[in-house]
Amino acid sequence: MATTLYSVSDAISSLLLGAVGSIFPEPVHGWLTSTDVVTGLAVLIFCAILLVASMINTIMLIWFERKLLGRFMDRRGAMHVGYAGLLQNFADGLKLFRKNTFMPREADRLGYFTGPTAYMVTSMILFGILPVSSGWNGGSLPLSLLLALAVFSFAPLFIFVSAWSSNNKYSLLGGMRSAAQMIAYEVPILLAVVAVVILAGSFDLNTIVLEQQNYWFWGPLVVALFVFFVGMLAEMERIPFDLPEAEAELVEGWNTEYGGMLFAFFMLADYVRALIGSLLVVLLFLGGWTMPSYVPTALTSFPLAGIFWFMLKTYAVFAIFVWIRASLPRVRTDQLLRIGWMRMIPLALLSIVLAGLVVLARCLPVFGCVPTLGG
Amino acid sequence: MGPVSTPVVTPRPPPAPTGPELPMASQPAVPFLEIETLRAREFLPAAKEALSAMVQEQAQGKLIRPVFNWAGRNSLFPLHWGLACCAIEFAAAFGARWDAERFGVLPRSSPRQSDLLIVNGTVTWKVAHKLITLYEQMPEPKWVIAMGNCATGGGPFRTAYSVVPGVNKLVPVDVYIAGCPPRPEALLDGILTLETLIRERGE
Amino acid sequence: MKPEELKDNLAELLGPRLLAVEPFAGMAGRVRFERTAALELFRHVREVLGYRHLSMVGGIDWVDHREVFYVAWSDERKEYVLLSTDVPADDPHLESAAPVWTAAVWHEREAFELVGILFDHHPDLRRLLTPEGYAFHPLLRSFKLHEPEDLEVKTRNV
Amino acid sequence: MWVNMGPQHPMTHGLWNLKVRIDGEIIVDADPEMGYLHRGIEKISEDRHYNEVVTLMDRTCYVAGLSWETLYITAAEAALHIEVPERARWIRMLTDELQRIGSHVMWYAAFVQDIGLMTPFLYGMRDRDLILDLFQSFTGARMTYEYNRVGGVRNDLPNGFTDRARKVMDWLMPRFDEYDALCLGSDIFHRRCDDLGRLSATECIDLGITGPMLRSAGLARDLRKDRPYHRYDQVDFDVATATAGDVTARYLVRMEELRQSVRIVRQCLDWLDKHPGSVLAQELPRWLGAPYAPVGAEGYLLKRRYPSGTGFSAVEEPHGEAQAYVVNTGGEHPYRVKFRSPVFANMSGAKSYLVGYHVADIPPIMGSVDICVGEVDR
Repeated sequence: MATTLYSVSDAISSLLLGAVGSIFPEPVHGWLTSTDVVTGLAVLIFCAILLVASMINTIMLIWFERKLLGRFMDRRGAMHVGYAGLLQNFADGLKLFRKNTFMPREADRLGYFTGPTAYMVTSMILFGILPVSSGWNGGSLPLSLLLALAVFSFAPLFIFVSAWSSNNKYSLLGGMRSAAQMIAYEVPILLAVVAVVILAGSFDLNTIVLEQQNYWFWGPLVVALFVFFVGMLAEMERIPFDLPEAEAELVEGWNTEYGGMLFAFFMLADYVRALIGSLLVVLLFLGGWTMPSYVPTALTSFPLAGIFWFMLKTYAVFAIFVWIRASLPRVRTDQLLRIGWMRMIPLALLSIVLAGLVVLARCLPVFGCVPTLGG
Repeated sequence: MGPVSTPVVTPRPPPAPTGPELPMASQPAVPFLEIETLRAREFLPAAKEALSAMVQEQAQGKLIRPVFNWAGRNSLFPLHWGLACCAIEFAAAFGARWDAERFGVLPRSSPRQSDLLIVNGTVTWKVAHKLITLYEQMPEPKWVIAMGNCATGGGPFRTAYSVVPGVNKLVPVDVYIAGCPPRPEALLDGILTLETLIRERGE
Repeated sequence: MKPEELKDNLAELLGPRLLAVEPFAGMAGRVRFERTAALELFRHVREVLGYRHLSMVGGIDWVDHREVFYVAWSDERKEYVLLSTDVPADDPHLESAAPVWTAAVWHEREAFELVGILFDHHPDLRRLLTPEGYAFHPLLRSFKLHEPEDLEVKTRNV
Repeated sequence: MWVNMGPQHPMTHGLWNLKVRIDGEIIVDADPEMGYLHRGIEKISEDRHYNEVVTLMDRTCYVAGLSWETLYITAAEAALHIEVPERARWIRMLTDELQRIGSHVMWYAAFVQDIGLMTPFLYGMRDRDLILDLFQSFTGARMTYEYNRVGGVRNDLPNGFTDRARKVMDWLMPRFDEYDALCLGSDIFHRRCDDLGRLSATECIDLGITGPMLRSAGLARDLRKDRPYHRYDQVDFDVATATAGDVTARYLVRMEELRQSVRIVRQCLDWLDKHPGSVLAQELPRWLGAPYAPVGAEGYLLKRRYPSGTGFSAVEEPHGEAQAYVVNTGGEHPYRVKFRSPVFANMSGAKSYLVGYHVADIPPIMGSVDICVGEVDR
């Protein structure tokens, strides 16, 4: 029985409330230590822990990318702020925090300010949905995968709102491109996920990972992995598909008119989404926090081993994203859409067929097991 | 203003004279209860005093400000634009050999996201108002480096009819870098000088 | 092509409007002609003699008059030719070469703004390098540059 | 919708403004607006001694300073009727070719950035620094050299220079293959750049376009072959051409020129090893010949009369065909200096190779032109 983060925060809050409640007479004491109040506080504590952990992770991810990119480019990246530049991104964030907030003339106030904020918030919500290790999640949601993908696909709306309302032609073009691109790649991603769901028999990310204890899904579903990976590249707007921010033609794309904290929101949310994308790849195809059985138990049973392996895999996946970024040029909008609609969707459909075949093959007597469709 | 002008440090006012200190023995003995009430009574004013002192210190920029100062001077995002010859050396400074990103210097293409305007080349009257626009589009706090002789004072084109003799006629300049064009080391030195300047000014 | 051949070739076309054909280092020759013959000569040089590539159009201010010169290249002959004509300073009009050589458009815009040659029938005679509304032609001899010490005085109060 | 791209825009690589009218993402009209870097070099030259104009030449084209120095100086020598020693000619040819390598590598760095490749930009800058190190060893500067003088070059090559240069050339050749692997090896590169900014040879000639852009359209026109200056008739090299006339073809031509330049450089180094000698004409008047004479020293500012003359020179600069026209009326300053910038002509046809393509195609197309605003605006 692993200790869940949720149960940790539950224990903390019940301890706290019990201590506070003990000095009060009965009615107050009873109310303070009742399950509802404890759970409410536990959720808050849980969120705080999660927020801090995910933020630190995101900032580490930016550092990781900058250093890795530097190495690809024969240079060293950030070096002088903190050890090996570890504090560089904290400095960047704090600096952006203190820049003055402004709004371009004739920009739409509502959209200009709510766009980045909503983008940031919807990206951060995802951390609450994804499990990190066995039992380490906010609650058992039976449809957590669907929920995660639904929240993930909010982004084009807010990008488009903020691009439109910032009253700049480059922003507008970038926003339109971004919306078209994200919507186009939503479809193959969902179809690729369907293949995973068929194989796992569940929409619950916990169950999907548990199903992978024997074999990771990237083997039978390599086509789906490819589609999902490419789709994630497009969703994250990373380099072969970074047209919305295409530096060469659209100055900075949809965030051209944003500076200071709002720009920091965009920047941070981009990397939050990059982290989420890598997490999803690991969860769906690379076995989450599970390790193959031939790995010695000593390596998988130390405290927090699940989180350790999970994050290791995530960073490895992200390193592949960075590698792609360092070595590929950028495609054009029409080519991107053509790839999305005409290559990725047929491939995704093929992967569904393959998943069905795998499920059927599992019925064969040689494997000695029954299909687990529907749990 | 020279390249590295040390800011004028206003001397701290001498400590306010305090009254003659009472010797310990002459303090009146206070009953235990009185002390308790006194403390309880004086808690709020004391807290208020401490808080206001903190606020005052904050206003003088002694609490949070150093942190933000550290952040600001360590992550200077220059505007990514090239005027003339110096722009090539500006690009070389971000190349593999000099790698200005080591110091957290990362060029951004949009003036909204940058806080350092490096005027890397000759400024002509035709581009002057665009330069001012770019400078005004950058959010505060912002700094300007005049890179090279042309930006500093017109350089070899000083006498020409179309050249602004020094960008300080258009925007306030913090650091001047000599050279035609300055080597990338000189640019890095200028940026580090600016960092020192920001620390000394306590911006 | 020798300058003499060039002269013979052009003389029958232009007659007295061809002033001279001088030898010029590194070129087929320097053709001096009356400005009234401009378009005719350009057509002939491009279509008949095969100098299809216009390289350079420039103006020189000789105070009392202004000289306009064209440099063209022939791929068959592998050589340049220099065509040069004079326009009076008080009436600096010349027929534009743009209908003959498309490449002349920008070169003539530059010659217009720097030396003040007015090209007739030019498709787009705007200023190119100096700001819009700039009233001077800087490469005229009458246009003086700042002296460095003047500049010091002038700009100190800006 | 008219979109102004510039003067501050990542695409421009300098100060100019491309006004494009777009319909959706398709370009329907384009009008480059130049002059943001117009420094009046031609006017300032009229106030300077012949040798002092060389300083301006470095800044005219800041990625190919030495090519422009030799361009101007050959015209000035023709105008002043001065002969140049043989070794100086070979050194000029060597510097021209080294400069071509430096400029093309710089172009590569800027161009790949336009199509979104980040890493090769750093590789290009890294390799260009090696060339600049070579320049630095005999001129003392990285970009603004002031190396050419009327009548030759300022100083001879230092000891051991040729070996060092050979080492750099040996190092560079495999790097060019690496560049190709990073670009041509990528399917996305071909998707982006094939059939882009297409120009036929006839259109190029009509628009006055020269250099790699013209050669990529199939016309093997190179002043080094057609009208040999310096000592190009004594070295062995091929003119790089391609047929497609699109962005990929321009890329191929420039990459081939890099390899040919390395070939020429090696031949120059061999020749220079075998033929020591003077690099500056001896019979110069003091104000032209003494490179380090301080301003105001006797003879330096004397009003010397020189037989008047007009000089013309044309060189195959990295960007294309550059020409200089120097009028000497016998004074100490040139009466008029006029330059033909290849990029100026290449840019003037912007509309004809931009219309019909996408907004996203602007950076690769304009990148393939290899813009150096300094020499357009002068």
